[in-house]
Amino acid sequence: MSAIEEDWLRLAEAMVFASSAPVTRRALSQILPDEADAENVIEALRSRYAGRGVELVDAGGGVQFRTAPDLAPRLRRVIQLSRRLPRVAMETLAIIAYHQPLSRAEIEHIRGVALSQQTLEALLEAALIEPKGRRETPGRPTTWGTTTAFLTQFGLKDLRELPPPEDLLLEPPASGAG
Amino acid sequence: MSAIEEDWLRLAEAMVFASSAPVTRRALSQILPDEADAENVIEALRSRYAGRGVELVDAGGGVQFRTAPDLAPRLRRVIQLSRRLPRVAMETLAIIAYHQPLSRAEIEHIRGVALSQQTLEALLEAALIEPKGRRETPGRPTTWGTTTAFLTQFGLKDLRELPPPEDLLLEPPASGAG
Amino acid sequence: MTLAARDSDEPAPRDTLLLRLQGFEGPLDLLLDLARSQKFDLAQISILAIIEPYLAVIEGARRVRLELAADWLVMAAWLTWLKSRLLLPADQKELEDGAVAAEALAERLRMLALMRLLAGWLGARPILGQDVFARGAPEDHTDIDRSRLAVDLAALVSSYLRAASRGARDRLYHPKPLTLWTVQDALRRLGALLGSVPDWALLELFLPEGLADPTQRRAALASTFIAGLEMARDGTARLRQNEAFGPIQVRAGLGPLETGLPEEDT
Repeated sequence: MSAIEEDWLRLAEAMVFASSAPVTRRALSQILPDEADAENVIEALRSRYAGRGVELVDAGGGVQFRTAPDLAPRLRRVIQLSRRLPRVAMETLAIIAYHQPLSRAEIEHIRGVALSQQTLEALLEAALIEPKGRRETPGRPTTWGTTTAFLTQFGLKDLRELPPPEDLLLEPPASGAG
Repeated sequence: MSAIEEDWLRLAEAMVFASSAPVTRRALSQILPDEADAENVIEALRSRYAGRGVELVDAGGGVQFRTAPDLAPRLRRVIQLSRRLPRVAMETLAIIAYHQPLSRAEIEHIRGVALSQQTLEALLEAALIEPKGRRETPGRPTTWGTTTAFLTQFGLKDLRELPPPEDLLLEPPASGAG
Repeated sequence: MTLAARDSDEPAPRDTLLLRLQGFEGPLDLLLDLARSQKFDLAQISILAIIEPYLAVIEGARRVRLELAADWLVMAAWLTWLKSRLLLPADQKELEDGAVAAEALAERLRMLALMRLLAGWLGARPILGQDVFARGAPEDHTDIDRSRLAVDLAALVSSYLRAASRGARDRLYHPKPLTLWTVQDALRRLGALLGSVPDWALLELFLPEGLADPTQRRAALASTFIAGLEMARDGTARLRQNEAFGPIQVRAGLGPLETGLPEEDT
């Protein structure tokens, strides 16, 4: 591993800063000189920003600068917020994230109620879900899955970062959380 | 003037980063504690970013982060998107290439359908065809032929490199004999 | 964190009962809430223990409003059936059926609970645009150059083929002209060759060379015969045929001046 040059750090910093979407390691490698290792540059940049008002985080298959979570209460007063998803939409999203690809009927079976057009539209409009082809069963239902925007929005590197069901059950059910 | 606290710097950094427009001193004052002087915080932030990949610059009555000017050219990516000629344009071009010089009416006769002005203009704009004088027949129609750019584009030395119609297994066109 | 917000243990007055019901998203939602309010371990939901309170809620709601949504009533009827299977089975098979059905329902409730937990887990993350913010004024360093054309010779040639074949289809029908040996052609050839032949020769020898097609051959023979007759009439050739359907022979005549009768003309 060669030493990280300041020039590489500046270049990576500028590139990630400029982008509104996560920047992949591959994209970073393309503008860095051949001898620079993108992973090392990212880590150096990450530690430089640690504890600052803006941090480097992994999300949606790349890295992105984001404001530090602890500043949220004060920033919410001055920064335009995106619309919060209603509880129903969050549940539907969780079901899709876990069981993808799955059909509308399967979502409805898990939730025990019909999926409203409104919920489907809200998730589609926020680009959190997308059609993932049709199932070759009678009726050829469309199946749904989550998008990269879903990962980005919830600060997930990839779908494997979703907690396994066993881990969720370990939390004390319904006690202190409410 | 009180000392600049790290917390103020973090907040200012996050706000300027997340804002879609330049942040004015007044707007900054509103989220900073009363004892903080916005101007001093801005200057402290500016010096922190001095020489880095991203700089704090004055813009539109406030401050904004911008990519360091020396890095911009290195970040510039040129994406070449190859445009496809529409089918109609391609057919028209092929007919002109094989039968030049010929008039619009003759192109229409060979293609069997009317030729839109749009198609002709698209070929002219791409510099693939050019007028080749007028035919001394009633109406004195303009005739069209291909350009040198056409040869370059298709990697031809000259027009004789086009495969003759016989090689394309085309029956010699009955009316084309004249 | 999601469900616990709804406390269900307070005794519900009748007029708020319906309101409470409307706060649930379907029977499964209510059942899960009942299961959790009884502090069951999620892994071991007792269906039997939640049937009674469910039926009580539905019964209470019906007293307020008769027109209760069908799915609530269907679930109530189904749970009543399930309860009878579990408590008073007619035989072993009914008991097993009931146990299987109860386990299936418990499994659905577990899955729903899990998904609630996951939704809560997702919601508790720092959400972009809610809790954390990306660059508000991103800069785009991308230039898009659309000047290049994606063309190649193959595309050009195939376009020509397409256009030409369509054009040909739309054009008027022109029958292909037959290239047959005309009488004029035969006169020219016979006149040129006959002088160099000293004696009688078969007429067929004067046909043009390389006639593979039988139609063309027969047409040429006919033309040459007519040419022979023509030349015999003005005396530049003489014809003879020794028998009917026999070979026709030809030789040079005495000249155009001698316009008498041809010697042989069958």
